[in-house]
Amino acid sequence: MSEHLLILVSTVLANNFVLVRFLGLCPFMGVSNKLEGAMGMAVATAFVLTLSSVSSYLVHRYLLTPFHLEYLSTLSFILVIAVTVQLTEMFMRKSSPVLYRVLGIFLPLITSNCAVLGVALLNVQEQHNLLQSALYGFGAAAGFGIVLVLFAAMRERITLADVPVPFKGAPIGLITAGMMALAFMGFKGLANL
Amino acid sequence: MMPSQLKQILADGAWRQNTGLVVLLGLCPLLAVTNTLVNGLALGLATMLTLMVSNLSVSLLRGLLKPEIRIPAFVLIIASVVTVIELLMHAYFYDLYRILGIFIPLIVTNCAIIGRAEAFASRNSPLPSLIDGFATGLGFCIALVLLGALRELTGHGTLLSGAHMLVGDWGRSLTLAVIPSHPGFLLAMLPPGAFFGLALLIAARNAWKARTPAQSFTPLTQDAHET
Amino acid sequence: MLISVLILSALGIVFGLGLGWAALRFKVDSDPVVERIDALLPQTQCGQCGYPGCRPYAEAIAKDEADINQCPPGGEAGIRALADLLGREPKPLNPENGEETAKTVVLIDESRCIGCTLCIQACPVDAIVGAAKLMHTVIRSECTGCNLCLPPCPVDCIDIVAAETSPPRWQRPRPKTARTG
Amino acid sequence: MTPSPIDEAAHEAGKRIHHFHGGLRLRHNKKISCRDPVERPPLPDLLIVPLLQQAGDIAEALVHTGDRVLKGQPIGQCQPCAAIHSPVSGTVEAIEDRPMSHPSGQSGPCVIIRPDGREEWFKLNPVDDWQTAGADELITQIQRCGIAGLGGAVFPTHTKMRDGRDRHIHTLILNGVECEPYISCDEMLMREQPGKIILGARILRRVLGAERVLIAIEDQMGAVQKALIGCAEFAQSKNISVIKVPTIYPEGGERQLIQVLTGLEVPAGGRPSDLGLVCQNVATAAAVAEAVTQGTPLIERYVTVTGNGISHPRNFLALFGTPISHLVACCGGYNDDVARLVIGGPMMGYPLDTDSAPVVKASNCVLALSRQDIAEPQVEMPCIRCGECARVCPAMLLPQQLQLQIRNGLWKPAQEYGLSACIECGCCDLVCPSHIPLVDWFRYGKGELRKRALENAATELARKRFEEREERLLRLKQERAEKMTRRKQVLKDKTTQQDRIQAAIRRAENKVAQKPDGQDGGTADDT
Amino acid sequence: MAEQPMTRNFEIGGAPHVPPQTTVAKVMLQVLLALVPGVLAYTWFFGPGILVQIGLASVFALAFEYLMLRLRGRPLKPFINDYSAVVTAVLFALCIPPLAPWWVSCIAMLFGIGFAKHLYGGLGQNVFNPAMVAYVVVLISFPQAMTSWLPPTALAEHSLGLADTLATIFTGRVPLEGGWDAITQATPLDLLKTGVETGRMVPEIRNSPIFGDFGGRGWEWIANWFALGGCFLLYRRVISWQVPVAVIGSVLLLSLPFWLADPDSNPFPLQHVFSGGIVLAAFFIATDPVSGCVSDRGRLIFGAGVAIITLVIRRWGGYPDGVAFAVLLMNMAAPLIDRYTRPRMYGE
Amino acid sequence: MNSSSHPVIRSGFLLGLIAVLGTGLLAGVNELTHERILEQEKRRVLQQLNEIIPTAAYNNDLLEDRIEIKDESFFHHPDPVTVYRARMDGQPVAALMTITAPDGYNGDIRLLAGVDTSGTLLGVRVISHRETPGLGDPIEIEKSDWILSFTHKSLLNPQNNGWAVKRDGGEFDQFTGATISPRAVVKAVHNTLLYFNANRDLLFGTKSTGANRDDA
Ligand SMILES: Cc1cc2nc3c(=O)[nH]c(=O)nc-3n(C[C@H](O)[C@H](O)[C@H](O)COP(=O)(O)O)c2cc1C
Ligand SMILES: Cc1cc2nc3c(=O)[nH]c(=O)nc-3n(C[C@H](O)[C@H](O)[C@H](O)COP(=O)(O)O)c2cc1C
Ligand SMILES: Cc1cc2nc3c(=O)[nH]c(=O)nc-3n(C[C@H](O)[C@H](O)[C@H](O)COP(=O)(O)O)c2cc1C
Ligand SMILES: Cc1cc2nc3c(=O)[nH]c(=O)nc-3n(C[C@H](O)[C@H](O)[C@H](O)CO)c2cc1C
Ligand code: SF4
Ligand code: SF4
Ligand code: SF4
Ligand code: SF4
Ligand code: FES
Repeated sequence: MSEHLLILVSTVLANNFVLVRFLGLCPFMGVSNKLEGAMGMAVATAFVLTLSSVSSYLVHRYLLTPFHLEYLSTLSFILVIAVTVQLTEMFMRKSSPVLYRVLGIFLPLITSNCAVLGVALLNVQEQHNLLQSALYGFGAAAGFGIVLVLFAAMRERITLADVPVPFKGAPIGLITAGMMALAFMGFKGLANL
Repeated sequence: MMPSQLKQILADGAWRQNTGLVVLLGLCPLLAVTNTLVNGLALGLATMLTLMVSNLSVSLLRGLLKPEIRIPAFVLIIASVVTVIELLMHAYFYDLYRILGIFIPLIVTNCAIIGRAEAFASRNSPLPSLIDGFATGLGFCIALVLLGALRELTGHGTLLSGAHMLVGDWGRSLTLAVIPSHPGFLLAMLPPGAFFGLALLIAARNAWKARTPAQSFTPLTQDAHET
Repeated sequence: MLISVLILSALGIVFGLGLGWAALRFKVDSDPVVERIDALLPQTQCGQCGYPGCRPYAEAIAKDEADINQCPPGGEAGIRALADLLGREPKPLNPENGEETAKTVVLIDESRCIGCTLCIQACPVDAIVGAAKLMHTVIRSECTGCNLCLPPCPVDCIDIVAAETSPPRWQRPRPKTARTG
Repeated sequence: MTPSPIDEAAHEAGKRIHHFHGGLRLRHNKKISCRDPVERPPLPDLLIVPLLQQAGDIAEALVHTGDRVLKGQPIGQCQPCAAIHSPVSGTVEAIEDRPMSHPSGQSGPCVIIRPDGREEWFKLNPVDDWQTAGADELITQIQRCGIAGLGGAVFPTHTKMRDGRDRHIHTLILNGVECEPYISCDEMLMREQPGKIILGARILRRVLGAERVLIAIEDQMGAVQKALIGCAEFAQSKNISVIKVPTIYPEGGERQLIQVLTGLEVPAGGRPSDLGLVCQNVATAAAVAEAVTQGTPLIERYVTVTGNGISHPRNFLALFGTPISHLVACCGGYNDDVARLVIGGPMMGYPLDTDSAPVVKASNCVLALSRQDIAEPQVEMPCIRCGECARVCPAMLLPQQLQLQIRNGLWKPAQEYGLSACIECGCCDLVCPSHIPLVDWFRYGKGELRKRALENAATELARKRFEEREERLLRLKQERAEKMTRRKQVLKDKTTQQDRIQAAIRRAENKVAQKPDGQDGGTADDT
Repeated sequence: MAEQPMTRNFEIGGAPHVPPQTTVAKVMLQVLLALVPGVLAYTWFFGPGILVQIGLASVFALAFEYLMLRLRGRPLKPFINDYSAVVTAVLFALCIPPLAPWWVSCIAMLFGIGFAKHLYGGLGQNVFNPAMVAYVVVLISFPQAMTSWLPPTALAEHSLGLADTLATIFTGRVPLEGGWDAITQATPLDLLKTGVETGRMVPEIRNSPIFGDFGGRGWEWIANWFALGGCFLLYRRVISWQVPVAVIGSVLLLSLPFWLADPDSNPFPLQHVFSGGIVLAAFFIATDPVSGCVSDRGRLIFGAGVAIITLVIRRWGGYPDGVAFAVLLMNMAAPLIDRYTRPRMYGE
Repeated sequence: MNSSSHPVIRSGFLLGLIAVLGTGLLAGVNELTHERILEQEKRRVLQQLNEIIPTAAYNNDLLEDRIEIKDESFFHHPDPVTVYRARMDGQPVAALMTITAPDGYNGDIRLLAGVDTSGTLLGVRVISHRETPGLGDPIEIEKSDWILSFTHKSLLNPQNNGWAVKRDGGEFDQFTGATISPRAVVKAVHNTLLYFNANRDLLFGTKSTGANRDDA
């Protein structure tokens, strides 16, 4: 139990995927201009991430390991992910075009949100079992989502501020992200209760 | 293809549309592995190689790909290329392999690569695609190296430390202590430092660009006019 | 070696089939965005955007055929609204389409009007009334100031006048504060 | 209406004193202008009667240059708003644009009358017995006499009454609070003419079919309460109570006053009548009394002339059109250090750039402030989000956020933050440590909203008519097609004409597309 | 106009036509005033070091303020004179060890004023609390300098005079035999953390002489004086009650059950309040209007958040005290909180 | 979907094709690099071991001659300890153990300690740790040579109570502002020696359990 809690605490706070592990930064910077968009992205990613984390685990455990094909993991993982994303995209495009508009080019780019592949690979590295993989994937997504939404809210306030011209846009966004990372340093050590 | 077009592609990829500093794709490796110049350079080269190969093959296959499987196909190609590179590094640059760790396979998801495949390779003939791959990779490399240098300098006061992992033992002599007896500034090594560093680089680029007149839309706040 | 090839190609084929199926299953129908874009356009119907009216322009934007900075009557505010809706960066008005000007309406100098009905034909919003051979007048409240009626008029009896700003319509100015920060 | 808790609370009005959010205790400064009794100033040698005196449109003049007018004769009318009458008998010198004490500071059409000093009245027709007269008759009388709210908004009273009559009104609130510093005209009125106020109150009550009248006054107005109650008892009129409310600005605000008296809030976007209440200023009531019983139209009002810039502050009963300079002269002129001339109170009043402007229905106070009274132009700092503004805002808004949205032209958020609910009381502005001209921003913002509303209406109309036209053309085409099958001959010239038209349109589009401002020039030449 | 010879013209200005009641500078000065008692107590218990640090920090803060204003081309006078930079500097100085070397303040203020404040547009527009950014930056960059604390002078076998203090701060070397190890000592929170982690009992740890009745000896009194200053701010309505109440209240409420459950490995609630930065934060730091929440409900949430995160970090995290991080983390959340705690408007 | 009758089949086929090509390529490269990669892995572990015991000092295959032991009573840590046994012509020379110090400031500190048959330390190295950079990390050889102070120490040198940091009255330095990390290391090493003393024979006696080689 506590071990599972630990996985969540670690992925969400102590080793937050975006701010500490440096995974999934492109959507983090790209979809954070509007709070609504950010929320949409957070949800979509959470869905894809958990799903692909599990499915890639299954592929690895029951297809690759038995035949000693670990060297194919990257290839097969990314394939699994790409398909998951693609299905999600088509589905969303059909079901809620508005959200689709907001997320724009970023939905297909969830594929290349390295957090997704990162989770799959780390699952292997840390030798997680099925439940752990699911938790890990979900935790990563939760960490990503929370940070993304907070970030978006902050950016909405910052766009109204008198930021020095060279820093307008991306730079001040990165500075803010840096400050967030600074704050998250406080969680260091939480993971090893 | 005519040289003017060539220059166009090169300039765009390497600087004007620099993935790291302008388009802001491939941020993760850019921030994660750049605590020293050499690490940055190594990943940069790997990425460049991937870009060229993937662009080439995508543009070769571009005729056959239906929209709904385009992305998966790209990804497959890129993934194969990356894995090859990964295996090779594992075998021949073992130390680097261990330092760059998970970020080598993660080249697959470097948005820049798929972005180029989508935007350029799938619409152009092989040669330009190859060059575009090179240019973009170069641009990314530049970003990585700049940031790596900045962080290593402020963090340790050195440059090129660990070059031996790239070029063999004689590389140890390359390490130069720019600021001797640098007390060490941890922040530059830690995640916040990475973000700050990149922010400063981009801001510097903007400032530099602003000096050369270019039309830029005064941002949303109307106060910009008053101030 | 052989196994690996088999397995991965199996994966590939399965996924491919799945995707192809999904592609058919979830085919997207018409784009609702046109409505929302059109709602943001000023409906002056002046055609300065290069399209015969606001709605065609809206459709063009939705199809990514036209840029968002081609509507002078909409002006900067309009562009900003569009950029917001479409999640793009705002950009300056394209000078080729003209520049943002204060809202105007037109007046027909009734002494000179010969009642040729040409302006009536030209007006996209039926803001001109009058019958053949009788002098025409512009319904001020309905004129959008698109000026399409000017060129056809054979006797140039149509003048442009500013929309009125007398005290009841008076609009408080934006505070001119020495903004410091 | 089934009695809901709300109704009951509303019926409880005045039983208990509640309090409203925010507000400020300001220095009163009323005594200086209350020392001597109110009198009429001598006739000025010219009266300037603006044709725009209230919310609404410019009235159209009913007289022409050179006409002779009688006192109380209608000289301006406009449909939605209140009529305008001549304050004196005399001749119309001119009808021209003059400074007309409007917040815009702009000049506007005014009727310039030279009084002949004979004070001949226009034929007045009072309502012979208001106690038996029907509500409609009374309302038309009020309308004919051009009564408008004298408490600030100068909103046509008959409109309010009509609406009130159609709703279920149980309580009439007379607003004698006069919460702004310096102003004392309502207080003097209540001292000197309590009878008229009570009479007006009873008339209005009858019009509205209300049960009760509450007259709200500030707790610092001692004598007034007795006087009013006295008159009420003399008139043997039940259910008229005079209620003292604590002196907190802006308690005179309609919505705040209602909250103080009932503990209820007027629903956002709604009106007092939604609670079964109607609020009128005491002066309005007095004016109604005169209008109904004597038939005299609204041609004069109590005006406070005060401030440290005036050598001898006092109250006048001034005719509309009297130049402010004239009133000031009657107070012994300005002091040397006078710096600013304000119409209304220091909090909400608007400044005038010249004192040649006249007294109008809205001008309850002429305030001449000296250097040290007003703020020397402050350098504005950015908002530090200290929250003072929110603490004092009687409308419970977040002025800091509001200001930010307006500044950046984010109109939708501005509305969500309640821009239209701002009563422009100025409390936030006063307490802001960063000296942000908040009220100016809000007034500007409100204007923008109004403009946008108009524009949107126009846009919608245009869209509608455009689409209608499109399908009309389509229809025509089809009909023509049918005809074509039948009669070739007719077809020919029709199409040729059609071609000509199409060509014209195309020409137009090209022309416009190429040189957008070309045609202005083109027309400029031959106009 | 012949008829009215003596008309006269006036300049106009926006309503209200009344001089403003206060200024930003006055607000900040009140904050500084409220800090005085706490600072004096600090000096009393730990020697003159803190005064030197305050001086240093203020100088650097103003220097960077000036520099950034110049670079941004903004008017100098109004902003240099608003004292907000000084407030930042003082609050930062109160967080660092009294003997921290001089360059710590310099780097800290570069990040606090230069980055956290002016890159966001300067006064009033910063999302993060400049003082806390400054502190955290140096804490993670120079852990050694930032963890060498002094014991209260009462306990120190040899305490430093002003001269020695200056020497230490500017040379980085302690002019005594034994050097740093001789004069520094782990703070009460350090002892608690390391002690509990090595399985010792809280009461046992508290036997150490540096513990007083609640918090550390000395520390707890300083906290009291800060609280006094805070009450002054409350009385002057510079700060609203929500934040302090939320912070201290939540600390008490949340630490109580732990203490009841297992008093041996969890400190007494009041001890939590009186040790570390809680009181200072409750009255002066979490109340920063700029980086905090706007609405009253928002402020309650903000305060509670600070308390919770602080306790979590103290109990499970890698740092002995987490106030600074807690404040920054809540700064992060503030815009979102604001969005969902907009107060009810009149008639809504 | 402008495509003809069977877009589904077609796309499936295409993906399959690409997958096949890719896999073929990979399989090939894998074949080529497989050997060398294993080599590299081995070399790395050996390098670490040889920092403590010079290649000249032994002539058996360290990586093969290896056992796993568990003994919480000594090591206060659940993780098994891997012991590499160095032998010269079959004669035991030294045992190199990967031990874990559980009580670092930020958690586990993994160490490699080499003890010769006489019970004297050949040397100690830190394999991995999470101590605070700048405070606790001088325990690494890269940051300072504090770790070398263990070389040639044994249970008797120093005496029992000397096995502690100076602040606790022992012989080993602590770092300014950081006592926990050194304390943890000293304790762990001491335990190792105690364990070694207690079951020396067991350590060298049993034959190598070649069992789980693949977690080398
Ligand atoms: C039918 C009706 C419509 C009204 N419309 C308005 C209006 O559009 N604007 C307005 O300021 N007051 C309007 N009022 C009057 C307000 O209720 C309020 O009495 C008036 O604004 C004066 O209040 P104030 O001086 O506090 O602004 C209306 C009243 C009635 C009965
Ligand atoms: C901030 C504010 C203060 C006001 N103060 C007074 C006041 O002191 N006395 C008053 O009669 N009306 C005052 N008003 C106008 C009242 O809100 C209300 O419009 C008026 O009493 C309606 O009566 P009327 O239509 O007869 O003017 C104030 C309005 C506002 C917005
Ligand atoms: C942020 C922070 C990180 C620390 N990291 C370590 C560490 O990694 N190793 C260590 O031994 N002490 C570390 N300490 C110091 C301990 O908290 C404690 O002060 C010290 O080890 C107690 O021993 P002392 O007697 O040297 O002060 C750290 C302190 C702080 C505030
Ligand atoms: C009550 C109050 C508390 C403040 N607290 C802080 C603080 O904790 N840190 C800080 O840098 N500035 C503080 N300031 C000063 C100022 O608000 C701060 O520098 C702004 O963030 C500058 O934009 C405070 C000001 C006030 C009025
Ligand atoms: S330019 Fe603007 S207003 Fe004119 S037609 Fe095009 S969209 Fe409509
Ligand atoms: S009247 Fe002329 S300007 Fe006005 S809408 Fe019609 S065509 Fe356009
Ligand atoms: S009072 Fe002024 S500074 Fe304070 S919050 Fe309101 S607007 Fe901002
Ligand atoms: S002016 Fe508007 S915002 Fe300001 S206090 Fe008055 S009501 Fe509130
Ligand atoms: S590189 Fe990680 S998300 Fe783009």
